[in-house]
Amino acid sequence: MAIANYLYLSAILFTIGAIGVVVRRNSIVVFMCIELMLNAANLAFVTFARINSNLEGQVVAFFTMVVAACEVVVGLAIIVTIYRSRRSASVDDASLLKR
Amino acid sequence: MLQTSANLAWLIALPLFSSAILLLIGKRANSWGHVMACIVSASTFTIGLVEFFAMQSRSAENRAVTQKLFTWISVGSLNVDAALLLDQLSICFVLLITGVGTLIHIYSIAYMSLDLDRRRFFAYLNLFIAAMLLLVLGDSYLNLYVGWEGVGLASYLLIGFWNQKPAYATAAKKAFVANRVGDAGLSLAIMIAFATFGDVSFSGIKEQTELASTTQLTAIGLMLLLAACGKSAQFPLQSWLGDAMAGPTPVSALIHAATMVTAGVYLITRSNFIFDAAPTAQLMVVIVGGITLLFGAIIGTAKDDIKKALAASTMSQIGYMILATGLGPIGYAFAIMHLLTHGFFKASMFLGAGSVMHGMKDEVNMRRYGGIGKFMPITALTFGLAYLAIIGVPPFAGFYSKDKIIETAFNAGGSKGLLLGITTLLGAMITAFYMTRVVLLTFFGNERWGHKDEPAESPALMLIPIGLLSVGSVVSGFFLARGEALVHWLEPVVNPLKEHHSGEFLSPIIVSLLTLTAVIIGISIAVNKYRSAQADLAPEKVSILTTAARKDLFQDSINEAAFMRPGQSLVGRLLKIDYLVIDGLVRAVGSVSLTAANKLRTLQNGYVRSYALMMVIGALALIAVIWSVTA
Amino acid sequence: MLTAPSLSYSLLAPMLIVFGGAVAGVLVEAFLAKTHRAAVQLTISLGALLLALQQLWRIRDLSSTTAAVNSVAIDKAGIFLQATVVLLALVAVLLIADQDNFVAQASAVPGSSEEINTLQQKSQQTEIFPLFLFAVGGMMLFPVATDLITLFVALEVFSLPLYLLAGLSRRKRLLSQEAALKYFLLGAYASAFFLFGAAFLYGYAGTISLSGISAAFGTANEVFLLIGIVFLSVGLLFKISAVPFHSWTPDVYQGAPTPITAFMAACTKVAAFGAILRIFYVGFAQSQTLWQPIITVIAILTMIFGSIVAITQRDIKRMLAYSSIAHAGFLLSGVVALNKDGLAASLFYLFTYGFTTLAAFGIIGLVKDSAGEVTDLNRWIGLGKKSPLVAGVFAFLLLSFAGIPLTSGFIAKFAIFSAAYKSGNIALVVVGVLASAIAAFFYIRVIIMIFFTDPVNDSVSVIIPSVKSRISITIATLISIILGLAPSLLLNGADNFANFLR
Amino acid sequence: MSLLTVIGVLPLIGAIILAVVPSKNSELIKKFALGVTLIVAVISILLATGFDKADTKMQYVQSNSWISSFNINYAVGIDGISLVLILLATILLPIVVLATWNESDSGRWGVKSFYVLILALETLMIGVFAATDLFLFYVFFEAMLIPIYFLIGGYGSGNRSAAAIKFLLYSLFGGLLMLASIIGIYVISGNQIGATFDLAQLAILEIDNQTENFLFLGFFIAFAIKAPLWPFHTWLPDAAKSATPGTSVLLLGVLDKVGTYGMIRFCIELFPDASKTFTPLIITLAVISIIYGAFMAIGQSDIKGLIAFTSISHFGFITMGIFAMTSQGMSGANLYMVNHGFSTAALFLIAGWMMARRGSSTISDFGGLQRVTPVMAWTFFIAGMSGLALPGLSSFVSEFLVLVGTYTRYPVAAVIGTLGIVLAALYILIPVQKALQGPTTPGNENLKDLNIREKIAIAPVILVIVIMGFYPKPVLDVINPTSAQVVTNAGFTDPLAQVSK
Repeated sequence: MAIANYLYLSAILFTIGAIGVVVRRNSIVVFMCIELMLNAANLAFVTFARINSNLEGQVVAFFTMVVAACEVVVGLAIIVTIYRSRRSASVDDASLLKR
Repeated sequence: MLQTSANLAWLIALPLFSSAILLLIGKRANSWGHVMACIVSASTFTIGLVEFFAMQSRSAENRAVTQKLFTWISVGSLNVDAALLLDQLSICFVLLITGVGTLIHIYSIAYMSLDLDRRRFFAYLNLFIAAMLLLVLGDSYLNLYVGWEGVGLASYLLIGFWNQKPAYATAAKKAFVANRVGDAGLSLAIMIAFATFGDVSFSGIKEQTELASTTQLTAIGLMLLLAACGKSAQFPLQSWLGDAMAGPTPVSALIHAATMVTAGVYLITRSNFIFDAAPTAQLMVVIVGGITLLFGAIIGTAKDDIKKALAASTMSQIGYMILATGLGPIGYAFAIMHLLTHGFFKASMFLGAGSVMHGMKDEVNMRRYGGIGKFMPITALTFGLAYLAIIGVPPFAGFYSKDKIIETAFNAGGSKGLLLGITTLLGAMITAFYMTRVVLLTFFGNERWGHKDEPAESPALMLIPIGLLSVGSVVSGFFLARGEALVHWLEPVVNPLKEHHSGEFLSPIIVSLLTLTAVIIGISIAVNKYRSAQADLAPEKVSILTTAARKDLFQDSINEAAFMRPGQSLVGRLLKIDYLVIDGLVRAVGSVSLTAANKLRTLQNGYVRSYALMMVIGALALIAVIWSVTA
Repeated sequence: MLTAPSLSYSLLAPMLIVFGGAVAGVLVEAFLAKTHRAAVQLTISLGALLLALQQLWRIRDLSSTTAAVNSVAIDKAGIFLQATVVLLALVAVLLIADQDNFVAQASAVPGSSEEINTLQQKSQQTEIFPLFLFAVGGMMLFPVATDLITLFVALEVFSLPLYLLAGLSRRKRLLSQEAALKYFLLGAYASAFFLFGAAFLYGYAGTISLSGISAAFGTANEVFLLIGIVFLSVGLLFKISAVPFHSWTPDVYQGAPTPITAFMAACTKVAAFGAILRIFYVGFAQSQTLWQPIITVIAILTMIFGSIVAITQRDIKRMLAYSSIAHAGFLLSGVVALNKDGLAASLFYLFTYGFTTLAAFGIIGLVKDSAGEVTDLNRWIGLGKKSPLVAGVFAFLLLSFAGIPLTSGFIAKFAIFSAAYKSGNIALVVVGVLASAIAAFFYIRVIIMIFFTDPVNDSVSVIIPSVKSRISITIATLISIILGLAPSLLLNGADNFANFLR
Repeated sequence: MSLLTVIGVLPLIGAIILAVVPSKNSELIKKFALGVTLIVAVISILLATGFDKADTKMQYVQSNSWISSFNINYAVGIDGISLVLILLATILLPIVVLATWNESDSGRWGVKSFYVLILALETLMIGVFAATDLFLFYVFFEAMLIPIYFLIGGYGSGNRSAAAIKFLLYSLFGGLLMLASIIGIYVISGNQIGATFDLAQLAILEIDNQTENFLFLGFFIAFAIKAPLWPFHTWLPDAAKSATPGTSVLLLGVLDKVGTYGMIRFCIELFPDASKTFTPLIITLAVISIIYGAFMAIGQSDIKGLIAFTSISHFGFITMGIFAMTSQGMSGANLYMVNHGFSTAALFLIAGWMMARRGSSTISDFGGLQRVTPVMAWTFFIAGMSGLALPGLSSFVSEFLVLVGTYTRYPVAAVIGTLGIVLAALYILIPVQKALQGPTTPGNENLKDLNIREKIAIAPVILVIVIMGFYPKPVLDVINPTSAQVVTNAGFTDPLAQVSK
């Protein structure tokens, strides 16, 4: 299988994530979409590491995973707090700040 | 190099300081202000006389004297000194202004004795004397211009002396504005002269006249004519003079008869070197003079207000002078001669009219007069002498001066000469008619004033000046014309003898006879019409011509239709445009920004998802842009 | 044999100290009695920052690209930016120390009895201090990071605490939480873009170091470079609130607790612009023809959009948010300029803008009624009469934002526009001055409301600030004033420090 | 330290003392302000006596580095043009302070702030004319807006805050365009001779035509707004109507002169070629201003609006004179700036007293003042006569010089401009008739005439108007060499007389 296909896959995953953020209302799902995008980037890193025959990309992938984990911690904390205040996880409900 | 004299500045400084003192000190000077003003005026007359005799004692070429006061404006090649020039021409004016002026000062003491603001009146009179002397003494157009506008200011102040009456205030404003149109002409003339010659002094321009093209000289000449029209109430800027009679009568006598209004004649005579080389401008001068002399005369026939009738007459007489100045070198001297004699008889008549008004409780309507002669004999007598002078009965002053103009007009040559001659002749006839009308309505016929108080003769303080002036109206013409005294006197200034008597069309005798005939016709018509007529009321059914004359030949209507109303509507429109269009554009910038802001704000709708969408679109747009730029 | 990577701790000391302080703060939060926490936390924060500042002063003339195995470049500009962040943080921490603004217990549901209890017991949690220090640490790392992964990590290190801090307002908690959610979701979204871009840059150059990317120019697949630049830029432009990645800014500025807004507005700009400058000056300098046009367009859009939309704002914090968007546009001119003057101007601009912003938000925090801060502009009417000094200072700060001469904002604008002009971007200068004209309008509108409109009967008043706030606002204002009158004090420094190691 | 710096800094020190010393005694504050401005006026006269008229170079120069990284200096110096404008400012200020003694009492922030602002403004006014460093000039130019803005907005009347903001935004807009140009020329200097803001050095730059045109426009629009020239004028009537009379005097009398001053000092001296290119356009705008301002003035019912529009007409004359590029036009324009300053000051101050007494600024609310309040009426009349350039009063000399100077190069413009002097008669005499003449309008019978303080304040102004009409030489001697220099440097020589001796 041509290595370029991994890149295409990465792009597709990233696109799905990006679109998901725009179309989904549930904040958890939106958040998962962002994680998907991060992982798409990871995939791209790893693929490029392969293409470039060096390890830097793979190292990056590990870093990314750690960072993503941190993000989950912070993100869920925020989402949960909001859910407790509002009894809703819909991102559309949080739209008091505008104009 | 001209001789210098240290006295000239005093001519102007004395009345100017006197005026300033009277205005600054205020009421405290009420008791002695008029005396000081008279003394100052008399002193200027004395200085004038001293200078005159000094001048006479010198040879013709050395008579002119100058005095440089200080450097006034000096920028680049423009160097204008505040400098005075007293030559044969200006001394005539100096004597006229200070002489008649002094008499009128004296007259005014009595005439204005009941007015609370008499001091202010004398301040204005002194101011006028100063400005008028500056006008005739300035050695350059720019210095002349200062006096030119100065007399305009004095005239404005004096016409509006009783400005608590709105109509009088309006008359004053009208006079100033009409004069300003003329002034604009004068300033343009100065600009053109400077651009052409690099100089604005009389002598500097005179030296270089031959170098300039006819076009340049014509342009200057026409602009000078415009100036003269404004100041001398010539067509088409004549309309202010009638209204100017709002001023106290001595003012009408001094400013609006004897001196200021003749400044146009002075200007053209002074600029003889320009007009002599600019035939088109000269022709225009003649045309303007001709139109105005008839215009004024016709208006004069229909006026019931004695002062306005006299004002119309003034306009007409100045028309004669202007016409004369347009007739080439010989005309200047005759114009000045008529100017001087006119100064005497018209001032005398105005003061006489003032005397009548004084006796008639300020009534000016001649239809309310009648038979005043027997109550005010001296006034009537002096008025009568001046009357004879103006209509040109020999040997009174007007005969010498007017005849010469008519003669010169006939001699202008060809059809032009004939036309001008007939015009002046016609003018003489109408003059005789309306002046006779004035005399008859005022001093003869039945008493129509409709109240019991009989008019009393005026005090001596008024009668003496009138008397002196009427003496002048009798004899001045003879002295000036004797042996062509004035013509020779002015020769160094205007070079009149070069073409004198060159092509004689009609001999002087014939002209005199023609004129006398015209005058007699005029008198007879008037006598016929007004001898026994019940003149209480102005007749209702009159010819179109009379109606037109009563309405000043529609001069005000035309001005209103042509300038005032379009001007007003322009102003109204500009006010709207300024607000709606120009400021509107500025405000539009503001409202567009506000609208844009409100529109753009809606992008910020509060939804995270749409924010994210914007980011995606932004990212895609960036890629698209780079792609299209690089590929 | 494997050798341990060598770290020059001496050069990294400033950052390490701040991170150390943050960790200490966490420990304090965990182990110290509630009553002492606030004082100790503040001491730790101040101490760490001051120490870091002292260390920065010590290393001011040193430089190295290998301080942390090629991941961090300690160079002139980096030190300047770090010092700017630390100084701003020092002033900001005094504002933050006014605990009154923060929720006592973040996890408590708004309006619940739990929340009321914690408030009554005054058992305030003080996690804001360690969070704050972590953010500062991240901000110090961001502009000195020289490889993509370090950049990403730094970005997240300073962003994640900010997301949380934004949600910690004591009053209007729903708005605050909403701000946190929006900031977090959009921030994470932008990070994903950043990372994806980083991946492609890695794919393009075969290395993640900026100098490597620069070196690879002309030898590798330009499509990767293009995608990489665009996606990386999205992440960066998001942080500096450039249009069209600005949407979070007004909402978050408005919702976040005012001291946090102050900190965020001042320091994030410095850190993010520092990183952008380094990335574009060092990493993308060769490929300027690719990105200069789009950054120019974005700069123009940003200036105009920010200036125009601010006109109709009714909330002072929101208005300053739009103003900060406009300023981001002006600052981008310095990036586009791509010359030494541009860098120096940007350094100066960031410094002065930071202090002016801190002071402005500090003052906003003082205007209160019984229910807390009042940010509705209509209720600021007549403030000039009630407290002329505060209103006068605020007006001065607004004039500085507007760039009126004799204020630091003017010198900054002048510097950055002349750099842009020098680089040939004249259009940017013209649009910049026009946008400044529009921007002047809304600053002046506020001045009118404060001074020229008669006060309505309103309970709004300026509270007497605490000593900490007073010090903070005074310092920030003084710096702003001094730099307006004698900008040389800093300009020469900015000039000397305008240098990136490649 | 140059004497110039001394007079520049003195008012500022005064302002600071006023601001710092806690005194609520408003009489004392006013006397202090008067004292400071008087001292400054006296020193500025000393400055003038030590000025070498023949020398066209900058005098009293002082240069200290201010912002070294941009090579910005505190550089000041004066030549003839700036000297007379500084004198105008320093002499008018004590007069304004004295004349508008009670103006600040009803203001928004009290008496003290008013005089702090006035004194600060004086420093800025002196600075703006003295600066020989482009950047320094710009700083003064823009900073001036702030005190004026507060003076209008805080102490004015009517729709004052709207007028203040309109003024400020208009000026800022122009100023920012100028900033773009300043940046441009600064960068160009950096490329050619090393970055500098020194005017003398900037003048020798060689700039390609297109760039020069754009840079010129940036400056010119800023100055055209300031001056103001049609169609950038709409802020002025609003500002003048809302400002206090004293502020209006400073605004129209001094501050707006920065516009015309700037045209000479910057537009022409820095961009001679572009000046040449744009001259037809500018002359056209100037002529339109003359006529338009005059017509608009005729249509005004508000006395302050009237004076504002007459000023627009007069600024048209000044601009025309400047861009005629003849020594007469240039000197005339410079003299015009001074003369207009004094005659507008007189008009505004007296109009202010009239309004304060009557409580109205509508012209038709007055009437017959000549009889009720003769001194007030007379001074107003003289000021009005100066406004219509009556010979013998100061404005005449300058207006004539402008017209004659313009005629030699642009006859058509001068001819149309001459129409302005006819319209001037209307716009002055109509209000004179309405306000001073006619029967006394009911309600005006008991108006008080000028008191001693007011007489003392107005006397010097009237005196200057009269003396400068008869003897402008001292001022012209100062102005002439510099003006001629400007014309020569711009590459022009006076047109020769069409015939030569």
